[in-house]
Amino acid sequence: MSNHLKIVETKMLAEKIFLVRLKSETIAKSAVPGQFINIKCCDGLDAFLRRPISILRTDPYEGTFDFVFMVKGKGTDILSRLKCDDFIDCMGPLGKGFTLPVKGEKVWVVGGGIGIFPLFFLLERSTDVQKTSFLGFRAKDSIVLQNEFERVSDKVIITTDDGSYGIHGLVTKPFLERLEREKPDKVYTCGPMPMIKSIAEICIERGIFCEVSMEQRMGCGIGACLVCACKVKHGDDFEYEHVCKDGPVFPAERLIF
Amino acid sequence: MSNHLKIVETKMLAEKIFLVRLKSETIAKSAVPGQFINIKCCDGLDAFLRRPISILRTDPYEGTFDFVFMVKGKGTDILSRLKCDDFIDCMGPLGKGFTLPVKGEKVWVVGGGIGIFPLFFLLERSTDVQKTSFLGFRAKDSIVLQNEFERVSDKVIITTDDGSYGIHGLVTKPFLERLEREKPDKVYTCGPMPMIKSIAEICIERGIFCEVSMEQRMGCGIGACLVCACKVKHGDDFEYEHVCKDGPVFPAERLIF
Amino acid sequence: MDLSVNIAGLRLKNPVIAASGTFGFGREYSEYFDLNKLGGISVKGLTLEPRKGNPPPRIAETPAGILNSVGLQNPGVHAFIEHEIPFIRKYDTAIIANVAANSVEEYCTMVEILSDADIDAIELNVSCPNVKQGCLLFGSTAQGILQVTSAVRKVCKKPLIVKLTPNVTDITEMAKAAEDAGADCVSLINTLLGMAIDIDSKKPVLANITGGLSGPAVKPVAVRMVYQVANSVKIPVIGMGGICNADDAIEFLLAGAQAIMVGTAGFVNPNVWVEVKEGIELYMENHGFRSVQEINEALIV
Amino acid sequence: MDLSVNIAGLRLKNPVIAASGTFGFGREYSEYFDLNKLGGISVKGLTLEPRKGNPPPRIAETPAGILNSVGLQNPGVHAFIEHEIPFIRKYDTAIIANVAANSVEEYCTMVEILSDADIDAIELNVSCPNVKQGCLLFGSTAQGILQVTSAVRKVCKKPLIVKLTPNVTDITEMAKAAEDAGADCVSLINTLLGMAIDIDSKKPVLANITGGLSGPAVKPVAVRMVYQVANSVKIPVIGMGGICNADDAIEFLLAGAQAIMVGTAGFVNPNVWVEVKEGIELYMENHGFRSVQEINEALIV
Ligand SMILES: Cc1cc2nc3c(=O)[nH]c(=O)nc-3n(C[C@H](O)[C@H](O)[C@H](O)COP(=O)(O)OP(=O)(O)OC[C@H]3O[C@@H](n4cnc5c(N)ncnc54)[C@H](O)[C@@H]3O)c2cc1C
Ligand SMILES: Cc1cc2nc3c(=O)[nH]c(=O)nc-3n(C[C@H](O)[C@H](O)[C@H](O)COP(=O)(O)OP(=O)(O)OC[C@H]3O[C@@H](n4cnc5c(N)ncnc54)[C@H](O)[C@@H]3O)c2cc1C
Ligand SMILES: Cc1cc2nc3c(=O)[nH]c(=O)nc-3n(C[C@H](O)[C@H](O)[C@H](O)COP(=O)(O)O)c2cc1C
Ligand SMILES: Cc1cc2nc3c(=O)[nH]c(=O)nc-3n(C[C@H](O)[C@H](O)[C@H](O)COP(=O)(O)O)c2cc1C
Ligand code: FES
Ligand code: FES
Repeated sequence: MSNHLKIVETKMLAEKIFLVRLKSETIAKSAVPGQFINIKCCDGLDAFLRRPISILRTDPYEGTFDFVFMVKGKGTDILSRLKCDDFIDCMGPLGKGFTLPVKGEKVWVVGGGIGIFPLFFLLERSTDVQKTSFLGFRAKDSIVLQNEFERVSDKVIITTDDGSYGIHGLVTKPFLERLEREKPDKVYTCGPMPMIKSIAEICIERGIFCEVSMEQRMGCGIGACLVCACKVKHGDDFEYEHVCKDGPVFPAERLIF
Repeated sequence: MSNHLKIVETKMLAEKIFLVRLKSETIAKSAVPGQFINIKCCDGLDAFLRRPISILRTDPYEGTFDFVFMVKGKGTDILSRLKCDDFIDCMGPLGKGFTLPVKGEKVWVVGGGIGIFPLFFLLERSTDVQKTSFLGFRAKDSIVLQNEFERVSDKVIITTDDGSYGIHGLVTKPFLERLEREKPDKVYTCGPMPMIKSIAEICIERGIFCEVSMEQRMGCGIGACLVCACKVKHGDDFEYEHVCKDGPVFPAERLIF
Repeated sequence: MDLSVNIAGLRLKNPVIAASGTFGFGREYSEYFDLNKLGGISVKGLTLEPRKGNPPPRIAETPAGILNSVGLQNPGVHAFIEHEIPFIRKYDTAIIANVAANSVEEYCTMVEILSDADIDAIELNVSCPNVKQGCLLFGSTAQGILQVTSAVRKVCKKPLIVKLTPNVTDITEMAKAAEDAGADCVSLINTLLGMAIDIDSKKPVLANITGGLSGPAVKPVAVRMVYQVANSVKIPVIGMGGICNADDAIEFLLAGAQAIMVGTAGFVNPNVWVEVKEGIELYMENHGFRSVQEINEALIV
Repeated sequence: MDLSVNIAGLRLKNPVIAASGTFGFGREYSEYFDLNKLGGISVKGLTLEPRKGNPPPRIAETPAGILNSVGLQNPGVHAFIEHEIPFIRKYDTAIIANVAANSVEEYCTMVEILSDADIDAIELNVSCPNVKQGCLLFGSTAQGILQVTSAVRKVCKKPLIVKLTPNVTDITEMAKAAEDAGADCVSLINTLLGMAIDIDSKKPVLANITGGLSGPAVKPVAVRMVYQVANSVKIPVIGMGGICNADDAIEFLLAGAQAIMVGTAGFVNPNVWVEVKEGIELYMENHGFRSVQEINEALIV
């Protein structure tokens, strides 16, 4: 549904990265990890289309949910100026979420940049499993939610592109290294295309369950306009499914990158 | 010049009618009655063009000036939401003002609706003259600045379309009646087309000096785009002059309605 | 006050139709509002065989508009008949089948098939800018429109709407060709061909390079074309292009459109179709119009 | 880093030109910024005799754009030469005379007169949508463009730019016709024909009923046409349509335009021309471009 939701908290987490908490009993109760909301950043024409943003976590008791976004262009810039008690026009929760792990499984999440947010929700909702987070950031000053990830993971491994914190290099590096030693039951990944592509390929090669949360430019956000195409296998052929409705989460082995 | 000016006061004068006071030493010092400013009501696309608004008065000592506007469409609606300490992007002062009366003259101003505002500035700047204001409003609850007009006029005659205050009917009625008894030296008028047309015609017929402040949709506001055409006499022929640069004030006898 | 319109045999309970390609087959938006409130639904452009469509990105945002390059992804006319019609038929709203093809024969085959299906009208899409061959080629010349429409007319047992592209020098010629060939109605405008470039990556935003522009940005062009066409043909006109609210819709009705379609605006406001319908009603009430036709005749020029 | 461009004999110190009809003869904006900063000025469209133009209202605001129907109000070519050239010449910027006429002979007469005047280039306006005859008629067919341009070419002693209308089915045909007829350059786009209706008064907003659409709304159409034309002719292309900032301008340069014109945006931001120029400089610096031509070749498709 489309609704004007009240902002109950906003917080700058790092330069250009903001957390927003919205009041919504419905979303707080019904959203599952991997789902997103579609936001009208302003009335009027300046950011005409809605912007899809993942749900970071919900608080069913308070009837609130959070999302975190990075200022990229016009829409997110406008969003970043909103304040407590302002309203945001949201549609959601939308899309299909992750397959939750089952008790006792070994879960690895691999996230890069803004891709870490849906993974947080997944970790928070995955109980009685052993959880490792591989998180890649640009640099030390762009690291966000480290404490939160540590709270919901058994281990958090951080990499930075420039080596200013944690392991220097891409997040695939420690992921591969660890794979030498142990094998997770489920891998979940979200982030930049090259990253998710190599994680997916590694997992497929080794027969590890892997789900990928995809990004694509959207129109309607609900499956009606068919713009948010995602190339997937279809027998010997391929077809385009749609990130907003069939995804954003897809099994790695279905994707054609 | 185009400048971002700070709002130092806003006031709702009546339903949908707002006064705004802006800080600007330049405009406060240089503006003359009849001139206008051209306002960008918001960043971005929602009210794309600037909106022309007359200067109501200036305070050269405080370095401020006022304007009053009625909410008509998108642009003025956005303006009406601005608050103290917000900034407004203004170009001005623009256009040619009224010919000020000289000492001892009998001055009549005839204004209707939003047309009264430039006349107020004229009255305030016209000293040592005898001043009568004929002001037409829609209804009692749309009357604004009555006290102010009384302060700067020797006599104020108010009409309302629906008779809810003052004289019932058009402002031309008391104007004509009074013309039976006395003859002003200078008449200035601004307001709805039928009103200014009949005032102009009456004055021309009787050989009374009359200046009219015209309205027209504008583009650039400075004379470059030629969209704000105003039909004026040109020998036996006519030509289009431009409200933003050649006006908004025109001698009545030059106008072709 | 009567909101219904009768467009060459197609009776709509109100003049508000969902535009083809923006509304799928109605399923998604049925969760957002009651489809019974729609005058009609023009379904996603159909082809004879299923089509995959173009690679993504398929959408770009532009000032007050969007570019799309979906490229007619659809399950094909047979799947439509089998799986989609039964769903839409549960609602009391007209079903308009939007048809695209690569050849005159293919258009005819499809129209023959659809003529026997449970739909209310056929909209010939001779104006899709996002597929490499066919389609737009027919719509870009009066000759092409004449040819396709005449052939289709012979086999078409439903009210026949021809959807025109705005990417032409003289839209009235296209409308006249459709009329001459026996179309019952023309609908316009399809999208304007456009392009957007990402200056950081130095690539076109759309994988397909160009795409179709829709949304508020195109409204003045659409209103002008509807006005011109309504004044040059006798068959009814369905107007669209950038309608975001009832005021926009009324502009089209005043320009001469007997009905209107709304597409892009629904992406932003899933309730837009209902709001447009209710706003038209209010306008009619306030201005004393008793029928949509009275609005069509009210423009003062 | 070199911002200068050489367009078929016309050297511009930078690629930013004020678009015809939006900048008068430069006098007004000279009070807002230093005209020396402009690559050039395309002056208000000139006719042989003075023209009064159309009745007001001549402008309507539309979503992210405007419609205008000025109708070529101008003092005539002689008054331009006598009164306006001397003023502009005080600045170090190219003077482009924008020329409109009703017949081939009139175009030739004007170009002959202007060839002897102190200007830097001639822009043939065969695309004004706001005058009843001539002008747009020539620009709407390849034949018309060929005819006017060939005739003018014979008498033209200045770099000759042909300004194209977007209201055509295939803009590349028009550009090719101009090239074949000897034009040194094409500029595009002029305005898209549009219309707006005031639903309260039930009248068109413009007294002229229709007008030309410009401003950000048209940018995707303009970028697409520039891209198509740059890929189909060898002569240089000047791009315009909706440029509001340097990013927009760079889209056109990437699409293949050697220079760009900015019009409507100046109404809102009188400093836009300077900002566009400085923004292009910054982009070149950040992306390591040493010349505008390098940007022209940088699009990845
Ligand atoms: C399912 C999904 C979940 C997402 N979750 C998050 C999140 O939790 N936090 C976060 O910061 N970002 C997230 N994104 C990316 C976010 O949608 C874009 O960064 C945002 O739309 C950019 O908008 P803008 O106005 O700032 O940028 P602009 O460049 O001005 O946007 C222009 C257009 O491009 C689209 N667009 C631009 N970048 C992207 C992108 N990467 N993905 C999809 N559309 C894009 C916009 O939606 C808009 O339509 C998610 C994207 C998807 C598809
Ligand atoms: C010289 C001059 C002085 C003015 N002084 C005042 C004043 O002191 N107070 C006041 O309330 N109004 C004044 N107006 C009228 C004011 O400009 C319009 O009411 C305002 O532009 C409407 O903008 P909008 O966005 O609310 O309406 P919209 O209808 O959304 O505007 C759409 C477009 O039409 C133009 N437009 C609409 N109505 C008018 C109009 N009557 N005149 C000119 N352009 C119009 C707008 O500028 C805009 O470009 C003046 C107009 C002019 C020309
Ligand atoms: C994503 C998208 C897909 C479209 N697909 C089709 C289509 O399949 N068939 C068709 O005739 N028109 C199609 N159109 C055009 C619309 O039906 C409509 O003509 C156009 O978008 C203008 O209306 P609007 O501005 O209200 O969207 C599509 C438009 C969009 C935005
Ligand atoms: C008010 C106005 C007047 C114009 N007059 C002319 C003209 O006389 N000759 C011409 O070739 N183009 C004229 N144009 C078109 C512009 O030069 C330009 O092609 C068009 O506006 C697109 O650019 P823009 O979006 O930057 O304004 C005019 C445009 C406007 C807005
Ligand atoms: S955004 Fe419309 S189908 Fe996905
Ligand atoms: S508004 Fe441009 S000339 Fe008056």
